[in-house]
Amino acid sequence: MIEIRDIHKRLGDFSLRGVSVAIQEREYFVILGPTGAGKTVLLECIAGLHPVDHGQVFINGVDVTDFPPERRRISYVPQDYVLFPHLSVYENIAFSLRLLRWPADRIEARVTELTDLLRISHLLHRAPRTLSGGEQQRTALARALAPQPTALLLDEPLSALDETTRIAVGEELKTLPERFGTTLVHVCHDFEEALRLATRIGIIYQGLLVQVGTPEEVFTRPNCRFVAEFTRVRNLLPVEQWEKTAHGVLCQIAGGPRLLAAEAPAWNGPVIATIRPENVVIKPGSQGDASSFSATVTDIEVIGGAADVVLGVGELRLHALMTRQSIGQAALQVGSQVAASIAPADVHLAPDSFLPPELQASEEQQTG
Amino acid sequence: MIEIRDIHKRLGDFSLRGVSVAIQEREYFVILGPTGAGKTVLLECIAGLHPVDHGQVFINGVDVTDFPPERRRISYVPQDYVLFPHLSVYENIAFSLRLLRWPADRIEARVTELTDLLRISHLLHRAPRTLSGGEQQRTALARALAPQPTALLLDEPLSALDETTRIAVGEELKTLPERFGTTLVHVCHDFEEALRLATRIGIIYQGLLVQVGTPEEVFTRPNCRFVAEFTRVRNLLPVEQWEKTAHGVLCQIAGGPRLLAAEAPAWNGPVIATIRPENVVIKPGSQGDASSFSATVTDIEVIGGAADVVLGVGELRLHALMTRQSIGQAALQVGSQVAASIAPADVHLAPDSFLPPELQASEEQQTG
Amino acid sequence: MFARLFSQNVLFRMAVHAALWALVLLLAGVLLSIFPFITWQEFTESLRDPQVTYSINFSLLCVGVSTAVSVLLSIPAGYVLSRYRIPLASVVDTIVDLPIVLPQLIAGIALLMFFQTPPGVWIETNIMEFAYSRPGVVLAIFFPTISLAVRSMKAGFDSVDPRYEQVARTLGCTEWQAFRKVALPLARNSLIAGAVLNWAYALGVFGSVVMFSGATRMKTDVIPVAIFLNMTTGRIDLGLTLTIVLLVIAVVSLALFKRLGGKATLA
Amino acid sequence: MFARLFSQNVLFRMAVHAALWALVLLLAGVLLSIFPFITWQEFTESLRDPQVTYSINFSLLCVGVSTAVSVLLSIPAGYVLSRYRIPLASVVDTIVDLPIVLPQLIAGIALLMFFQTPPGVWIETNIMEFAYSRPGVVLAIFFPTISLAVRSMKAGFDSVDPRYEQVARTLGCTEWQAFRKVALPLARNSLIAGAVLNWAYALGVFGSVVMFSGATRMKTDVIPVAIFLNMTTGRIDLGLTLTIVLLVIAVVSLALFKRLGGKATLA
Repeated sequence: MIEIRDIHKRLGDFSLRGVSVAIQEREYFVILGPTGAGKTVLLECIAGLHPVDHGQVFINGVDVTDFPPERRRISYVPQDYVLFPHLSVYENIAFSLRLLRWPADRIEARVTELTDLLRISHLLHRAPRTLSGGEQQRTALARALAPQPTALLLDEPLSALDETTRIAVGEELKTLPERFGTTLVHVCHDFEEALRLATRIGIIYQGLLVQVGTPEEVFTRPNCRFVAEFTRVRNLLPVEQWEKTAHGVLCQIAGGPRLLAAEAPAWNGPVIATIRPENVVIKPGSQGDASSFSATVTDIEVIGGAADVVLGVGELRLHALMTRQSIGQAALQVGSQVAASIAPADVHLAPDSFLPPELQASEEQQTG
Repeated sequence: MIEIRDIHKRLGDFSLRGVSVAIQEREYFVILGPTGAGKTVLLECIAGLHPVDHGQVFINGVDVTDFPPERRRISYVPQDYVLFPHLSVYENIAFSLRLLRWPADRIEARVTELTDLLRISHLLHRAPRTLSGGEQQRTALARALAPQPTALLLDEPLSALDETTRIAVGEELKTLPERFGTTLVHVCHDFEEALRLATRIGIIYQGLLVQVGTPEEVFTRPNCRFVAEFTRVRNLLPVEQWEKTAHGVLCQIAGGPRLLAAEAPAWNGPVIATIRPENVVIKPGSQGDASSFSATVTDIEVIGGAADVVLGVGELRLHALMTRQSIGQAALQVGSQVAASIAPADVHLAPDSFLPPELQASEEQQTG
Repeated sequence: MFARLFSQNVLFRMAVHAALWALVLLLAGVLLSIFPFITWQEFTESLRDPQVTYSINFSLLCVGVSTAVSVLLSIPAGYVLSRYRIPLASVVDTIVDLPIVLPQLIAGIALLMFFQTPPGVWIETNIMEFAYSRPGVVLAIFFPTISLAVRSMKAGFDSVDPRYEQVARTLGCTEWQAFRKVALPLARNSLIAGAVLNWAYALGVFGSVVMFSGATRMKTDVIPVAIFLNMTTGRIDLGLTLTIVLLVIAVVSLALFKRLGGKATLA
Repeated sequence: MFARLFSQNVLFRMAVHAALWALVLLLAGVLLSIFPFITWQEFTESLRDPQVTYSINFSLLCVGVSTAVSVLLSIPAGYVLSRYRIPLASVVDTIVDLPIVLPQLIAGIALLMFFQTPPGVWIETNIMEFAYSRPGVVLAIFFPTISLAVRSMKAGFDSVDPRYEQVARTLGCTEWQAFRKVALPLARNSLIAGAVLNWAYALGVFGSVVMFSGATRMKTDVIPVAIFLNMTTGRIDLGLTLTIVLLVIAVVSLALFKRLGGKATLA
């Protein structure tokens, strides 16, 4: 288990400002955030490559804050793999084992085991520069896994690969925690990549850890505007007032309809309703049931197989995502009258602030 | 109009191998391809920054192959804008006009006009390094537009911007041909970006122009496996044999069902059927109409709001894209029996070769 | 065990840092030992000695001319090396850099020999005498210093991304305009730094002047030559005064060079 | 109009290239004018002259020792400058680089003065005599050449991405192991190149040897000193022979340095 407590670190333009998180054993934890958020700095602080300005790092319960990297048993795979160019694939993988003074036959057995599992046993005597991107990636993984580290830190492991390899390597990464009994911490900036791979996601922005949760949680229950926008929730509707009723939480959207939400917000201040466009259900015709409201189609933008259908509800603009096919079936066009509905479970009430209220305060302190 | 004929150019690791294309006036032409395909080299050859090894470039009918860049009236906006750091925003935009020896008042009028249209008139006296990414982008556009060029060449104009700015700037770029009467050539590697912006797309791979067409054409009628994979057609089904019938082209998929395609392939060799996952229509239950075939759900992978539903039809695996919601409505789960159908217009028959047969020949010559 | 590993890293750092600091202390200590051997009064008096003033003035003149010529030649030469592919690039590179490695003495001998070849003789009889004469001092200074100038100007242009000029070209600049309006202003500080370094380095040229122009008092005695003459003839106060002048100029110029972000890369 | 613009670019290119080629021809022409003044027979005979063989052997000895010490010191010093933040970095940088700009003469004078200070006198009486003696020649050569060695070793380590060492650390290396197993082998060629350059440069040191060790025949006459003595006493054939030896060594070493991908950046 890796636990970090209130880590602060300034490094050039990047900084971490009080990051705390506990990553469980055999977890696939993705640190997600835009460029410049401080993701790589966080990885490097966990690996021990930089002393932290403040805070502590625990590995399996031991405070390793003052340990040099070679004492932490945490392997680091940088974005471009950084294979040792003067060593063969075999020697790259055996590197850490030679440092541990393993006998030659044990080293060979371990390298064989790893290269068989990662399907690179035909490359053992090649020089790293002659390998393809995917092969380099697998060699770097084998090298990192060789000493049986507590955790593997991967910095944007897929971004240097081309589209086709990326998906295959992603599938492979996903299986690592189980196959090698290791914890994975994976840094990336691509939301869909995180969704596909993570067991939990930590979203980081400007050195602050904004939200931590399962992909499902982050995806459906963003805790602030930033997370909602970053995960491409397109409908952020200001809530004028809300009250608990027998059927759920009844919200009056400013300049729009009343919606029913399943859960009340956990916070007392102003609230927005976040609704993913794929959860807006549209039926042609203005007649709907009690839970629906009528709307007018004001724009349809087809992007590939999907379409962004913009609905006008009073002054409000609501985005719905539909497949092209279902638009055709419903014969929707600009000006169509429709009945739109949103299931209460798909209406999430989040604080109406850019960052979560508790972080917003420290943010303002910082910049003010 | 920009016309290039059979351009060959080697530059370091990148090369162009016989690229020909005609770009119409006021077109928004996107050159799309993976990293290393030679996209930037192509732009730089059009701009005249490198002499070509072979071939010709015509601008408005004039052969400019031997013209230096300053004679071509084509502006170039590199990926990171390359604003002149020693000049203010105003002087950056006025740069080309001073070279043309415009009188001061005309220069001022032109700069005012451009900066008003691009909403950067409040930045005129700032130094470029103090601007945000989006502001730098707009300044670079104003500078490029100032001398009223025949065409604007944009190299990955959105890739240095963050997610939110990217969409806004993209919307703005889209309006440039109309507002400024200029032709746009935009290089990018992101398929969805190309779909959203282009009037036509040219797909380039390893220095070869693989397919040129409207987004619709490229998206629905790839001319080879590479284009199909690059545009994320997930179903590439080998066709055993096909014949024209009264209802369309009847295809026997190898190890799978018979499908009806709207159009016969234009080529005589082996053929694959390319079917986008969003066009696979699934109905629960094994009873379908004549045009459907029965299948078993073998896997459902939920990614965000959408899900990849894998169907087993005999030995064949077929990917269908559905919204989570419709999966719920149809109560699909692994093992469900379903009836799947694909409209004939959504079944496209392409040559079963990695690149189009006519290019494949030159490719093999090259490497053989 | 933790302590052992920890201290291994500390020991390694101490060892490599010790090498650097030993070097720094050695250099600083040796250079500073000049100062105790001359008083402020001796120093200021020596500065008024006519031999000293002659050599300072003559040095400034010769070095001024040499630096001006070096800058005028090395800016275009550095630009070519930075921007264009040239035929025989590795040969040209080696020739241009040679004077950095070559003993200055050899530069002086080569000049001496050159003016005994037919073209050299023609120049001496029809244009100007160089060997053992005052104008020759400029040549003797120019020859061993031009490489460093070319290298620092090339490094200056290397620090300017050529895409600035490419964009300028698409905006209507000819190559000359792109050079003058973009490359030159963007490289300005580095180019000034290069000129400063060249000037300071030229002030110290000794071997080639001694060989090519001789060490004649009140004639060809630039500062280093005057130092040599004074030290070997026992006028230690005059010698040390000029030594200190050169030392201060070298320190200040080098610091200025670094402050201006100058660079000179031999590669 | 097209022709005018076209020719403007051609004219500009011609002008800047002309500056470079003028320089190359000037340097090559002047250096080559040494050769007509000595025949092959004179050259081979001179090489057998005992004074010539003494100076070559003595040079190789002194330069060998100086280069060995320089390499041993400059590898750790260059590594520190490349990898660690140090206090007073800009002052250290300036001091380390000073001998490149400083006239060699001043290095010699500073050494001379140092051995008249109390610590210097103590060393001369209790350990070894340096001034005007053979061991002093090693010091006189070491002093002005160490900077270039440090600069080229630093450039060698700069060319190795520090992330190789970071990854090695996470794989279990102490700092010393990361240095020995990763940084050193990856920088190897550059370090060899730096040693070669330092050796060639050390062979040419003249001013500081003349000042600190004197120019005594068959005693302190390393090659440049021997050249000076022979040229000024009229033994032109011996002088030119040694000149050619140094010139060839400089050209070959510089070419080797470049071939090995060596670099030395003054910045």
